[in-house]
Parts: sequence; C-alpha cells; structure tokens
Amino acid sequence: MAEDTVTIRYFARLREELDTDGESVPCAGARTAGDLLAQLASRGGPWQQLVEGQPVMIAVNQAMARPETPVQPGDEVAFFPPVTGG
Amino acid sequence: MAEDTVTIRYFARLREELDTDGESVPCAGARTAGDLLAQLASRGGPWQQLVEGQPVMIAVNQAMARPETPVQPGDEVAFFPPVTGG
Amino acid sequence: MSEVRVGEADFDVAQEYARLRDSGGGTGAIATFTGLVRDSGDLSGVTGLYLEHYPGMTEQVIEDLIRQARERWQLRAVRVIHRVGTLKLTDQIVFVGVASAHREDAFAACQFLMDILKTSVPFWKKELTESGEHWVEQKDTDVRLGDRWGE
Amino acid sequence: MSEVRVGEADFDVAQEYARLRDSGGGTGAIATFTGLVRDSGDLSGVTGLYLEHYPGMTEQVIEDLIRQARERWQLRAVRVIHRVGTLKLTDQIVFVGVASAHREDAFAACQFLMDILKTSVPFWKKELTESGEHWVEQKDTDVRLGDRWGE
Repeated sequence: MAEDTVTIRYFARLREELDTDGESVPCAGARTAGDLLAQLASRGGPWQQLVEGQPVMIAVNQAMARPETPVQPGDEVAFFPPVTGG
Repeated sequence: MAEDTVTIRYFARLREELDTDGESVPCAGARTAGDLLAQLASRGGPWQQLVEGQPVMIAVNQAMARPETPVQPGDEVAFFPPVTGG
Repeated sequence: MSEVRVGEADFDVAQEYARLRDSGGGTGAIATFTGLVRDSGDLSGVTGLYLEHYPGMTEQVIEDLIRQARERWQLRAVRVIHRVGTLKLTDQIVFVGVASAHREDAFAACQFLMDILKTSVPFWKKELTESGEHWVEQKDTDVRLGDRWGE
Repeated sequence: MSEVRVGEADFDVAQEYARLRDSGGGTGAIATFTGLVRDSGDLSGVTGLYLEHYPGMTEQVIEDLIRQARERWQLRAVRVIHRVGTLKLTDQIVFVGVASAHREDAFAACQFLMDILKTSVPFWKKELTESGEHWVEQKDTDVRLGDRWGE
C-alpha cells in the first residue's frame, strides 16, 4: 500500500452492488471519511448510493466512525450497510 | 378431617419456631384468614409472632390469600414467612 | 409446550436446552437462567442450602405464572425446574428456559418468571454454614423486581 | 474470564454453560441467550442464512463491548460466540452467556451484549429462500433496544 493512499473496504449489500470488496484510492493531505464517500459517489451509477438512499455506516481503522472522522494516508476505511448480526 | 374444622399448615421459619407443621382447628361459621391468625396468636409465646413483627403470608386452599380472605370449614389454610425461592 | 418440575433431583441444562431448541422452525431465540448455590448470601461462608416448599401449591402457582407469561408474550416453549431439599455449594437450584420467535419475548418472559418465583411461589431457603444456619430474608430488591411486572 | 469466538464452527451450549458454571463459588446466576435460524424473517419460507462479517474488527468490537459490560455490572465470566458463513434452518447463530453473583447483573449484561451485537458489531445477514435471497434490513426495534443502554 503506497503511503499516499487509503485502503477502502466494502461489505455485504454494498460489496455486491458495487461489485468489489475493496480498493486503494489516493488520499493527499487531510481528508474526512465523508470526503472519501463523496469522491467515490461522484463515479455515478451504483456508486451514488454511497451518499443517497439507504444509510451507509463507516469504520476507520476497524473502529466505528462518522462522516467527519479524519482519514490519513495509510488508513483502512470501510463502508457498509447498517449491521444485522445477533 | 371433621366438617367443622380447617386444616392449618406452617412452613419454614414458622414451622420451626411454632414446633409444628400443622394442626386442625375448629372453625364454626364464617371466618377470615385474619380471624384465624388472631385466634392462634392469642395462645401467647411464640404464637404471638403470627400478628406481630415479621410479616406472615397466607394461602387458602393453596392459592395466595390475604387476611380478609374468607375461610370455610374443610379449607386448607397455610401461614408462612415471605418466600425466598429462585 | 411447557414443563414444570419441582423436586430433589438435579437437572441437566444441556437436556433442557435441547428440548427448548426442539420447538420448531419458528423458534429464533432461547433465553435461559440458572441459579446456583453461592458462597455468600445473608451469611458468608455458605456451605449449602436447605430448600423447603409447599408441595402441591408450588406446582400450581408456577403453572399459573407460565399461563400469565404466555398471555403477555409470544412463547413457543417454557421449562421451569426448581430443586428442594439439601444442596451444597455450586449446586444448581433453579432453571428457567424460554423459547420464542424473538429475543425480546424470550428475555422478558425469562426474567418475569424468575422475578415472580422469588416473590410469589412458596419456596424458602435456609443458608447452611460451618457455624450455623439461617432462614434467608426476603430482599427489598426482589420485591422491587417482582413489582415491576404489575399484577 | 471472558472468551469471544467468531467463525464458521458450530458451538455446544452444554460446554459453554459448563465453563460459565466453572467460575467459582461466588457465582449465583447464569443467564444465556442463543439465537437460531428461524423460518421467517423479512421473508417467509427461509431455508438458511448467509452471514458476513468484518474480520478483525468484529472481534475487537465485541471485546470492547465486554469491557463496557464489566464496567457497568459485576460479572464473573462472559462468553460470546457468533457464527459466520452459510447456516441452515434451526442452526445456531449466536451465543451470549454471562455468570454473575446476582441475577440482575447476569440478565442485564446478557441483554446489553445481544442488543449491541444487533446494532454496532459488523455482521450482516442474508436470508436464503427457495425463490431467492435478501439482505436483512436493520430493524427499528433493534435500534430502539440498542439505544436504551445509552452510550
């Protein structure tokens, strides 16, 4: 993983609908998880659901996070639907 | 059991302190469980605890009851300390 | 489907759980509670308990509690076991197990049955220690927990 | 004493109960919850579930929940197991077991852990039926039950 990227992971319905379980994206300077979501959504098509419709939960470095949570290069950021375990 | 008596049963601490697990007592006409308690307490000594000090629970015919619950000849009346199972 | 047992015999939680689980494809939730003899209660250094009950009445009152629970919650199976006689430290005393479609109903009914067992079913516990024995007093907490279910 | 297991393997409630019981003479109360695959959820005619999770994060979040539970209640042993992968009707999905001196603490911690598992731990369920499959939606009830514990 290059130092100027973040690793993105997708789970469950999002993983299926985006047809990928993850990717590396460039991340220059200070960003938030919400900035990343908006950047990915701008790809259009199924990616728009990241900011529209059903809520998306966020984890940064495997801890629950919010759109305003800062993201640094090297971080692992995950986007997924509301959880339904138990 | 004669038709003009009620069967009394004592449990747990009361059984031990009264030194009996039960007896038959005369019960002419309409009575309440509370009347019976007062009659037994009038024996004095350990029997006074039936109306003084720690509360006494009552069952009539194996259902939880109150001092005002009517008692008929032939009934089974039980007096016991607050329950502590579970 | 429900079963009530009161007696001296010990019980096997694995077997009770297996019967709760065997309550059909609609069962999604099983809540159980087991009470054990512990080393301190009203007294410390408890080595055992003596449990007395009112035979006949006990079973009827528990059956009635299960009827009430079935009116309040959707239950698929209920099992209640309560031991009597002399028990030693770490012995099992009581088991309440409930199977339901949903966890809220299973938890609520299991707690309801335990709470009411403590306040309205004719069982009495005596604590046994090296230095003597003592009839357990009814706890204010237990009365409060019992009262929360209304009547 | 606590243990967390997340994986495909089934679990044996008897063994889990035995370990909870083996938590010393101060244990007076054991509360357990088991979740099973049931025949209807969002869909009817459910024949199985597929369970996905976020490996690594899942275990950490559960360990943290157990720490929170131990701060709120006096607990002597906690065991949490959650299965992933493909499960069939009536299979066991999840087990939460808590041993404590007192039943209030055991029940509360067991419910807390189940409620928060449903709303804050990265597991996702897909229902499988003869005619198709469907990612389960998060329930308002589950959100409400999770929220009651504050944060």
